[in-house]
Amino acid sequence: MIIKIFGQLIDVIGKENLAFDVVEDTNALIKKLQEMYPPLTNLKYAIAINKKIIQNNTALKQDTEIALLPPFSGG
Amino acid sequence: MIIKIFGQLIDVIGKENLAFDVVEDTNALIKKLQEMYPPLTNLKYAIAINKKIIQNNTALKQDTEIALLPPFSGG
Amino acid sequence: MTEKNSKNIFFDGAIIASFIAEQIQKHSTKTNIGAHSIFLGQVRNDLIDDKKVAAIEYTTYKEMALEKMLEIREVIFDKYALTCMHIYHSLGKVNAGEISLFVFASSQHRRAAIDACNDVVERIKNELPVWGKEIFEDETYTWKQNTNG
Amino acid sequence: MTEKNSKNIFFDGAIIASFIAEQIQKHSTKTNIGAHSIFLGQVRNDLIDDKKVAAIEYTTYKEMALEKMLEIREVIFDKYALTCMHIYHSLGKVNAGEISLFVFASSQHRRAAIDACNDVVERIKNELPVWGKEIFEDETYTWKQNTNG
Repeated sequence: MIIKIFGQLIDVIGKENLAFDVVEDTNALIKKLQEMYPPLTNLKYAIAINKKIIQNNTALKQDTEIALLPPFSGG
Repeated sequence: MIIKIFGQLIDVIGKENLAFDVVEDTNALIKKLQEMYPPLTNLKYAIAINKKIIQNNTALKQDTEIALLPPFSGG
Repeated sequence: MTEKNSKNIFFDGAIIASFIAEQIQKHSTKTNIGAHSIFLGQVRNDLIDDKKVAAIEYTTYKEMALEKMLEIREVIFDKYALTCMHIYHSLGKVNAGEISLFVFASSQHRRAAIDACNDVVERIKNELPVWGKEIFEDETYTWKQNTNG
Repeated sequence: MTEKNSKNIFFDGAIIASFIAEQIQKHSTKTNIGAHSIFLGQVRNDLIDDKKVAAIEYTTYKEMALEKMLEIREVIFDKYALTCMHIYHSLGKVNAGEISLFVFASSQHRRAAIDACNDVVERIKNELPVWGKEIFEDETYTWKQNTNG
Protein backbone atom coordinates (compact mmCIF):
# COMPACT_ATOMS: atom_id res chain seq x y z
CA MET A 1 0.00 0.00 0.00
CA ILE A 2 0.98 3.62 -0.52
CA ILE A 3 0.76 6.19 2.23
CA LYS A 4 0.42 9.83 1.21
CA ILE A 5 2.54 12.16 3.33
CA PHE A 6 1.87 15.88 3.74
CA GLY A 7 3.29 19.08 5.22
CA GLN A 8 6.08 18.85 7.78
CA LEU A 9 5.78 15.05 7.84
CA ILE A 10 7.46 15.04 4.43
CA ASP A 11 10.53 16.47 6.17
CA VAL A 12 10.47 13.59 8.67
CA ILE A 13 9.73 10.74 6.28
CA GLY A 14 11.64 12.13 3.33
CA LYS A 15 9.04 11.40 0.66
CA GLU A 16 5.48 12.27 -0.37
CA ASN A 17 4.41 8.73 -1.17
CA LEU A 18 5.59 5.97 1.14
CA ALA A 19 5.32 2.38 -0.13
CA PHE A 20 4.46 0.11 2.77
CA ASP A 21 3.79 -3.60 3.30
CA VAL A 22 0.12 -4.15 4.06
CA VAL A 23 -0.65 -4.06 7.78
CA GLU A 24 -3.91 -5.11 9.41
CA ASP A 25 -5.17 -1.86 10.83
CA THR A 26 -4.24 1.72 11.66
CA ASN A 27 -2.93 0.82 15.13
CA ALA A 28 -0.43 -1.55 13.52
CA LEU A 29 0.41 1.12 10.97
CA ILE A 30 1.15 3.75 13.62
CA LYS A 31 3.33 1.32 15.58
CA LYS A 32 5.35 0.38 12.52
CA LEU A 33 5.70 3.98 11.33
CA GLN A 34 7.00 5.06 14.73
CA GLU A 35 9.58 2.29 14.67
CA MET A 36 10.75 3.37 11.23
CA TYR A 37 10.58 7.12 11.94
CA PRO A 38 11.05 7.72 15.68
CA PRO A 39 10.47 11.54 15.44
CA LEU A 40 6.82 10.75 14.56
CA THR A 41 6.26 9.79 18.20
CA ASN A 42 6.47 13.44 19.19
CA LEU A 43 4.52 14.89 16.28
CA LYS A 44 0.82 15.59 16.08
CA TYR A 45 -0.89 14.15 13.04
CA ALA A 46 -4.19 12.65 11.94
CA ILE A 47 -4.73 9.63 9.69
CA ALA A 48 -7.18 9.90 6.80
CA ILE A 49 -8.63 6.68 5.40
CA ASN A 50 -10.32 7.12 2.05
CA LYS A 51 -10.22 10.91 2.54
CA LYS A 52 -11.87 10.88 5.98
CA ILE A 53 -10.05 11.46 9.23
CA ILE A 54 -10.46 8.46 11.53
CA GLN A 55 -10.82 8.63 15.30
CA ASN A 56 -10.62 4.89 16.03
CA ASN A 57 -8.58 1.91 14.94
CA THR A 58 -9.58 1.07 11.36
CA ALA A 59 -8.96 -2.00 9.22
CA LEU A 60 -6.73 -1.55 6.15
CA LYS A 61 -6.60 -3.26 2.77
CA GLN A 62 -4.11 -3.14 -0.11
CA ASP A 63 -6.16 -0.48 -1.94
CA THR A 64 -7.17 1.67 1.04
CA GLU A 65 -6.27 5.33 0.49
CA ILE A 66 -4.15 6.27 3.49
CA ALA A 67 -2.76 9.70 4.32
CA LEU A 68 -0.85 11.22 7.23
CA LEU A 69 -2.00 14.76 7.94
CA PRO A 70 -0.12 17.14 10.21
CA PRO A 71 -2.17 20.03 11.71
CA PHE A 72 -3.75 22.13 8.96
CA SER A 73 -2.48 25.63 8.35
CA GLY A 74 -4.37 26.92 5.33
CA GLY A 75 -6.01 30.30 4.91
CA MET B 1 -34.04 79.99 13.28
CA ILE B 2 -33.74 77.46 10.48
CA ILE B 3 -34.75 73.84 10.89
CA LYS B 4 -33.12 71.29 8.58
CA ILE B 5 -35.56 68.70 7.31
CA PHE B 6 -34.56 65.25 6.02
CA GLY B 7 -35.91 62.12 4.34
CA GLN B 8 -39.66 61.54 4.26
CA LEU B 9 -40.23 64.58 6.47
CA ILE B 10 -39.43 66.72 3.42
CA ASP B 11 -42.56 65.24 1.82
CA VAL B 12 -44.61 66.28 4.86
CA ILE B 13 -43.16 69.74 5.40
CA GLY B 14 -42.53 70.55 1.75
CA LYS B 15 -39.05 72.02 2.16
CA GLU B 16 -35.53 71.14 3.26
CA ASN B 17 -34.94 74.29 5.31
CA LEU B 18 -37.80 75.58 7.39
CA ALA B 19 -37.55 79.15 8.71
CA PHE B 20 -39.13 79.33 12.13
CA ASP B 21 -39.69 81.98 14.80
CA VAL B 22 -37.46 81.27 17.79
CA VAL B 23 -39.12 79.10 20.41
CA GLU B 24 -37.84 78.46 23.91
CA ASP B 25 -37.10 74.78 23.82
CA THR B 26 -37.61 71.56 21.88
CA ASN B 27 -40.89 70.76 23.60
CA ALA B 28 -42.32 74.08 22.36
CA LEU B 29 -40.85 73.37 18.93
CA ILE B 30 -42.49 69.95 18.66
CA LYS B 31 -45.84 71.37 19.75
CA LYS B 32 -45.71 74.17 17.19
CA LEU B 33 -44.52 71.88 14.39
CA GLN B 34 -47.37 69.47 15.05
CA GLU B 35 -49.89 72.32 14.88
CA MET B 36 -48.46 73.46 11.55
CA TYR B 37 -48.00 69.95 10.12
CA PRO B 38 -50.52 67.59 11.72
CA PRO B 39 -49.17 64.45 9.94
CA LEU B 40 -46.02 64.82 12.06
CA THR B 41 -47.99 63.59 15.06
CA ASN B 42 -48.03 60.09 13.61
CA LEU B 43 -44.48 60.03 12.33
CA LYS B 44 -41.40 58.81 14.11
CA TYR B 45 -38.50 61.23 14.12
CA ALA B 46 -35.61 62.39 16.27
CA ILE B 47 -34.42 65.94 16.86
CA ALA B 48 -30.73 66.76 16.51
CA ILE B 49 -29.39 69.85 18.25
CA ASN B 50 -25.96 70.93 17.06
CA LYS B 51 -25.60 67.53 15.31
CA LYS B 52 -26.43 65.43 18.39
CA ILE B 53 -29.70 63.60 18.88
CA ILE B 54 -31.40 64.79 22.04
CA GLN B 55 -33.42 62.62 24.41
CA ASN B 56 -34.77 65.36 26.69
CA ASN B 57 -36.25 68.82 26.36
CA THR B 58 -33.47 71.19 25.31
CA ALA B 59 -33.23 74.98 25.27
CA LEU B 60 -32.97 76.66 21.86
CA LYS B 61 -31.36 79.88 20.68
CA GLN B 62 -31.47 81.77 17.40
CA ASP B 63 -28.26 80.13 16.16
CA THR B 64 -28.88 76.60 17.41
CA GLU B 65 -28.49 74.05 14.61
CA ILE B 66 -31.74 72.11 14.60
CA ALA B 67 -32.63 69.12 12.44
CA LEU B 68 -35.57 66.73 12.19
CA LEU B 69 -34.42 63.19 11.46
CA PRO B 70 -36.77 60.40 10.40
CA PRO B 71 -35.53 56.81 11.03
CA PHE B 72 -32.22 56.20 9.26
CA SER B 73 -32.09 53.90 6.28
CA GLY B 74 -28.56 54.04 4.97
CA GLY B 75 -26.34 51.14 3.97
CA MET C 1 -9.02 65.22 14.55
CA THR C 2 -6.40 63.91 12.14
CA GLU C 3 -6.56 64.35 8.40
CA LYS C 4 -6.94 60.59 8.07
CA ASN C 5 -9.94 60.55 10.38
CA SER C 6 -11.77 63.56 9.04
CA LYS C 7 -11.99 62.26 5.50
CA ASN C 8 -15.25 62.21 3.66
CA ILE C 9 -16.90 58.78 3.52
CA PHE C 10 -19.46 59.82 0.91
CA PHE C 11 -19.25 58.74 -2.66
CA ASP C 12 -21.22 60.24 -5.53
CA GLY C 13 -23.30 57.43 -7.03
CA ALA C 14 -22.56 53.70 -7.00
CA ILE C 15 -19.31 52.25 -5.66
CA ILE C 16 -17.69 50.39 -8.54
CA ALA C 17 -15.81 47.09 -8.39
CA SER C 18 -12.59 48.56 -9.76
CA PHE C 19 -12.51 51.09 -6.91
CA ILE C 20 -12.83 48.22 -4.42
CA ALA C 21 -9.99 46.40 -6.19
CA GLU C 22 -7.78 49.49 -5.95
CA GLN C 23 -8.44 49.76 -2.23
CA ILE C 24 -7.55 46.08 -1.75
CA GLN C 25 -4.43 46.43 -3.89
CA LYS C 26 -3.20 49.41 -1.85
CA HIS C 27 -2.99 47.20 1.23
CA SER C 28 -0.42 44.86 -0.28
CA THR C 29 2.33 47.15 1.03
CA LYS C 30 1.03 46.74 4.59
CA THR C 31 2.64 43.37 5.18
CA ASN C 32 1.67 43.27 8.86
CA ILE C 33 -1.95 42.71 7.78
CA GLY C 34 -3.15 39.10 7.81
CA ALA C 35 -6.90 39.55 7.35
CA HIS C 36 -9.31 41.83 5.55
CA SER C 37 -13.04 41.75 6.21
CA ILE C 38 -15.20 43.51 3.65
CA PHE C 39 -18.91 44.24 3.66
CA LEU C 40 -20.70 45.42 0.54
CA GLY C 41 -24.29 46.60 0.54
CA GLN C 42 -25.96 46.09 -2.84
CA VAL C 43 -29.27 47.64 -3.90
CA ARG C 44 -31.97 44.96 -4.22
CA ASN C 45 -34.83 45.14 -6.67
CA ASP C 46 -37.36 44.36 -3.95
CA LEU C 47 -41.02 44.02 -4.81
CA ILE C 48 -43.08 46.41 -2.69
CA ASP C 49 -46.84 46.31 -3.28
CA ASP C 50 -46.18 44.70 -6.68
CA LYS C 51 -43.79 47.40 -7.79
CA LYS C 52 -40.12 46.70 -8.38
CA VAL C 53 -37.40 48.90 -6.89
CA ALA C 54 -35.22 50.20 -9.74
CA ALA C 55 -32.84 52.33 -7.66
CA ILE C 56 -32.27 53.90 -4.27
CA GLU C 57 -31.51 57.58 -3.95
CA TYR C 58 -29.48 58.34 -0.84
CA THR C 59 -29.35 61.64 1.02
CA THR C 60 -27.59 62.56 4.26
CA TYR C 61 -27.19 65.21 6.91
CA LYS C 62 -23.56 65.37 5.96
CA GLU C 63 -22.06 67.45 8.80
CA MET C 64 -23.72 65.26 11.42
CA ALA C 65 -22.92 62.02 9.57
CA LEU C 66 -19.20 62.82 9.31
CA GLU C 67 -19.08 63.77 12.98
CA LYS C 68 -20.90 60.54 13.89
CA MET C 69 -18.56 58.53 11.69
CA LEU C 70 -15.55 59.92 13.60
CA GLU C 71 -17.17 58.85 16.86
CA ILE C 72 -17.81 55.38 15.46
CA ARG C 73 -14.21 55.11 14.22
CA GLU C 74 -12.90 55.99 17.67
CA VAL C 75 -15.10 53.43 19.40
CA ILE C 76 -14.10 50.74 16.91
CA PHE C 77 -10.36 51.44 17.05
CA ASP C 78 -10.53 51.36 20.87
CA LYS C 79 -12.44 48.09 20.82
CA TYR C 80 -10.58 46.06 18.18
CA ALA C 81 -6.91 45.64 17.27
CA LEU C 82 -7.30 47.00 13.75
CA THR C 83 -4.57 48.01 11.36
CA CYS C 84 -6.92 50.20 9.35
CA MET C 85 -10.54 50.71 8.36
CA HIS C 86 -12.10 52.41 5.35
CA ILE C 87 -15.76 53.22 4.82
CA TYR C 88 -17.57 54.50 1.74
CA HIS C 89 -21.28 55.21 1.42
CA SER C 90 -23.02 56.31 -1.76
CA LEU C 91 -25.09 59.46 -2.07
CA GLY C 92 -27.49 60.07 -4.94
CA LYS C 93 -28.91 57.41 -7.19
CA VAL C 94 -27.67 53.81 -7.05
CA ASN C 95 -29.36 51.31 -9.35
CA ALA C 96 -30.45 47.80 -8.34
CA GLY C 97 -27.42 45.50 -8.53
CA GLU C 98 -25.00 48.33 -7.76
CA ILE C 99 -23.08 48.79 -4.52
CA SER C 100 -23.94 51.58 -2.06
CA LEU C 101 -21.88 50.67 1.01
CA PHE C 102 -18.29 49.45 1.27
CA VAL C 103 -16.78 48.71 4.67
CA PHE C 104 -13.19 47.47 4.72
CA ALA C 105 -11.49 46.48 8.00
CA SER C 106 -7.97 45.03 8.21
CA SER C 107 -5.99 43.53 11.06
CA GLN C 108 -3.12 41.26 11.89
CA HIS C 109 -5.33 38.37 13.02
CA ARG C 110 -8.76 37.67 11.55
CA ARG C 111 -11.01 38.05 14.61
CA ALA C 112 -10.44 41.82 14.92
CA ALA C 113 -11.16 42.57 11.26
CA ILE C 114 -14.26 40.37 11.12
CA ASP C 115 -15.77 41.62 14.38
CA ALA C 116 -14.99 45.27 13.65
CA CYS C 117 -16.49 45.09 10.16
CA ASN C 118 -19.68 43.54 11.50
CA ASP C 119 -19.91 46.07 14.34
CA VAL C 120 -19.37 49.03 11.99
CA VAL C 121 -22.03 47.86 9.55
CA GLU C 122 -24.59 47.69 12.38
CA ARG C 123 -23.61 51.15 13.59
CA ILE C 124 -23.79 52.63 10.10
CA LYS C 125 -27.29 51.23 9.62
CA ASN C 126 -28.47 52.40 13.05
CA GLU C 127 -26.55 55.58 13.79
CA LEU C 128 -25.65 57.31 10.55
CA PRO C 129 -28.12 59.99 9.38
CA VAL C 130 -28.63 58.67 5.87
CA TRP C 131 -31.94 58.09 4.11
CA GLY C 132 -32.75 55.91 1.15
CA LYS C 133 -35.61 56.68 -1.20
CA GLU C 134 -36.63 53.55 -3.08
CA ILE C 135 -37.50 54.54 -6.62
CA PHE C 136 -39.75 52.16 -8.53
CA GLU C 137 -39.60 51.38 -12.21
CA ASP C 138 -42.61 53.68 -12.76
CA GLU C 139 -40.70 56.54 -11.03
CA THR C 140 -42.95 56.63 -7.98
CA TYR C 141 -41.10 56.07 -4.70
CA THR C 142 -41.25 54.99 -1.09
CA TRP C 143 -38.88 55.63 1.81
CA LYS C 144 -36.64 52.72 2.67
CA GLN C 145 -36.92 51.11 6.10
CA ASN C 146 -33.92 49.31 7.52
CA THR C 147 -34.41 45.86 8.99
CA ASN C 148 -32.20 44.13 11.51
CA GLY C 149 -30.77 41.56 9.14
CA MET D 1 -22.96 16.60 -6.69
CA THR D 2 -23.73 19.43 -9.08
CA GLU D 3 -21.22 20.94 -11.47
CA LYS D 4 -21.48 24.19 -9.54
CA ASN D 5 -20.59 22.50 -6.28
CA SER D 6 -17.77 20.30 -7.52
CA LYS D 7 -15.68 23.16 -8.81
CA ASN D 8 -12.08 23.54 -7.88
CA ILE D 9 -11.42 26.10 -5.16
CA PHE D 10 -7.66 26.11 -5.69
CA PHE D 11 -5.85 28.91 -7.37
CA ASP D 12 -2.29 28.79 -8.62
CA GLY D 13 -0.34 31.48 -6.77
CA ALA D 14 -1.67 34.70 -5.24
CA ILE D 15 -5.27 35.86 -5.67
CA ILE D 16 -5.12 39.23 -7.38
CA ALA D 17 -7.33 42.26 -6.71
CA SER D 18 -8.64 42.42 -10.27
CA PHE D 19 -9.94 38.85 -9.97
CA ILE D 20 -11.79 39.84 -6.79
CA ALA D 21 -13.25 42.86 -8.62
CA GLU D 22 -14.46 40.61 -11.46
CA GLN D 23 -16.18 38.32 -8.99
CA ILE D 24 -17.91 41.28 -7.32
CA GLN D 25 -18.91 42.75 -10.68
CA LYS D 26 -20.49 39.46 -11.81
CA HIS D 27 -22.99 39.71 -8.96
CA SER D 28 -24.50 42.97 -10.19
CA THR D 29 -26.93 40.93 -12.30
CA LYS D 30 -28.19 39.14 -9.18
CA THR D 31 -30.48 41.93 -8.05
CA ASN D 32 -32.02 39.87 -5.23
CA ILE D 33 -28.70 40.18 -3.35
CA GLY D 34 -28.54 42.90 -0.71
CA ALA D 35 -25.30 42.02 1.08
CA HIS D 36 -21.89 40.59 0.29
CA SER D 37 -19.46 39.55 3.00
CA ILE D 38 -15.88 39.00 1.90
CA PHE D 39 -12.92 37.64 3.79
CA LEU D 40 -9.39 37.95 2.43
CA GLY D 41 -6.40 36.24 4.00
CA GLN D 42 -3.17 38.10 3.31
CA VAL D 43 0.34 36.73 3.89
CA ARG D 44 2.05 38.55 6.74
CA ASN D 45 5.79 39.10 6.97
CA ASP D 46 5.89 37.82 10.55
CA LEU D 47 9.15 37.81 12.47
CA ILE D 48 9.89 34.29 13.72
CA ASP D 49 13.10 33.92 15.74
CA ASP D 50 14.37 37.16 14.16
CA LYS D 51 13.76 36.01 10.60
CA LYS D 52 11.19 37.65 8.38
CA VAL D 53 8.62 35.60 6.44
CA ALA D 54 8.97 36.46 2.74
CA ALA D 55 6.32 34.09 1.39
CA ILE D 56 4.11 31.12 2.22
CA GLU D 57 4.09 28.07 -0.01
CA TYR D 58 0.79 26.22 0.19
CA THR D 59 0.21 22.53 -0.51
CA THR D 60 -2.93 20.44 -0.16
CA TYR D 61 -4.34 16.93 -0.23
CA LYS D 62 -6.50 18.03 -3.11
CA GLU D 63 -8.95 15.12 -3.43
CA MET D 64 -9.74 15.24 0.28
CA ALA D 65 -9.86 19.04 0.39
CA LEU D 66 -12.39 19.27 -2.45
CA GLU D 67 -14.54 16.58 -0.85
CA LYS D 68 -14.35 18.41 2.48
CA MET D 69 -15.20 21.70 0.80
CA LEU D 70 -18.39 20.15 -0.62
CA GLU D 71 -19.38 18.99 2.85
CA ILE D 72 -18.72 22.48 4.24
CA ARG D 73 -20.76 24.07 1.44
CA GLU D 74 -23.70 21.79 2.21
CA VAL D 75 -23.60 22.57 5.92
CA ILE D 76 -23.37 26.30 5.25
CA PHE D 77 -26.18 26.39 2.68
CA ASP D 78 -28.39 24.43 5.08
CA LYS D 79 -27.58 26.76 7.94
CA TYR D 80 -27.78 30.21 6.29
CA ALA D 81 -30.13 31.78 3.73
CA LEU D 82 -27.39 32.41 1.18
CA THR D 83 -27.81 33.39 -2.44
CA CYS D 84 -24.34 32.17 -3.34
CA MET D 85 -20.88 31.53 -1.96
CA HIS D 86 -17.49 31.40 -3.68
CA ILE D 87 -14.22 30.26 -2.17
CA TYR D 88 -10.69 30.46 -3.56
CA HIS D 89 -7.50 29.27 -1.86
CA SER D 90 -4.00 29.70 -3.24
CA LEU D 91 -1.60 26.84 -3.80
CA GLY D 92 2.13 27.32 -4.36
CA LYS D 93 4.03 30.44 -3.42
CA VAL D 94 2.28 33.60 -2.19
CA ASN D 95 4.48 36.53 -1.20
CA ALA D 96 3.99 38.67 1.92
CA GLY D 97 1.32 41.29 1.15
CA GLU D 98 -0.43 39.04 -1.36
CA ILE D 99 -3.78 37.34 -0.87
CA SER D 100 -4.07 33.57 -0.36
CA LEU D 101 -7.71 33.13 0.67
CA PHE D 102 -10.86 34.72 -0.75
CA VAL D 103 -14.26 33.86 0.73
CA PHE D 104 -17.28 35.58 -0.79
CA ALA D 105 -20.79 35.02 0.62
CA SER D 106 -23.90 36.81 -0.64
CA SER D 107 -27.45 36.98 0.64
CA GLN D 108 -30.63 39.00 0.55
CA HIS D 109 -30.19 40.35 4.09
CA ARG D 110 -26.83 40.98 5.69
CA ARG D 111 -26.92 38.59 8.67
CA ALA D 112 -26.77 35.44 6.53
CA ALA D 113 -23.82 36.60 4.40
CA ILE D 114 -21.80 37.87 7.39
CA ASP D 115 -22.40 34.82 9.58
CA ALA D 116 -21.82 32.34 6.75
CA CYS D 117 -18.57 34.02 5.70
CA ASN D 118 -17.27 33.96 9.26
CA ASP D 119 -18.31 30.33 9.74
CA VAL D 120 -16.69 29.21 6.48
CA VAL D 121 -13.40 30.94 7.28
CA GLU D 122 -13.21 29.07 10.60
CA ARG D 123 -14.01 25.77 8.90
CA ILE D 124 -11.43 26.35 6.18
CA LYS D 125 -8.73 27.05 8.77
CA ASN D 126 -9.70 24.05 10.90
CA GLU D 127 -10.98 21.41 8.50
CA LEU D 128 -9.33 21.87 5.12
CA PRO D 129 -6.20 19.77 4.55
CA VAL D 130 -3.92 22.60 3.46
CA TRP D 131 -0.44 23.32 4.76
CA GLY D 132 1.57 26.52 4.65
CA LYS D 133 5.34 26.53 4.63
CA GLU D 134 6.65 29.92 5.76
CA ILE D 135 9.68 30.78 3.70
CA PHE D 136 12.09 33.29 5.21
CA GLU D 137 14.08 35.89 3.36
CA ASP D 138 17.19 33.68 3.65
CA GLU D 139 15.24 30.80 2.01
CA THR D 140 15.10 28.65 5.14
CA TYR D 141 11.57 27.77 6.23
CA THR D 142 9.26 26.73 9.03
CA TRP D 143 5.79 25.16 8.95
CA LYS D 144 2.96 27.58 9.60
CA GLN D 145 0.77 27.05 12.65
CA ASN D 146 -2.77 28.39 12.59
CA THR D 147 -3.99 30.36 15.56
CA ASN D 148 -7.57 30.93 16.64
CA GLY D 149 -7.71 34.58 15.70
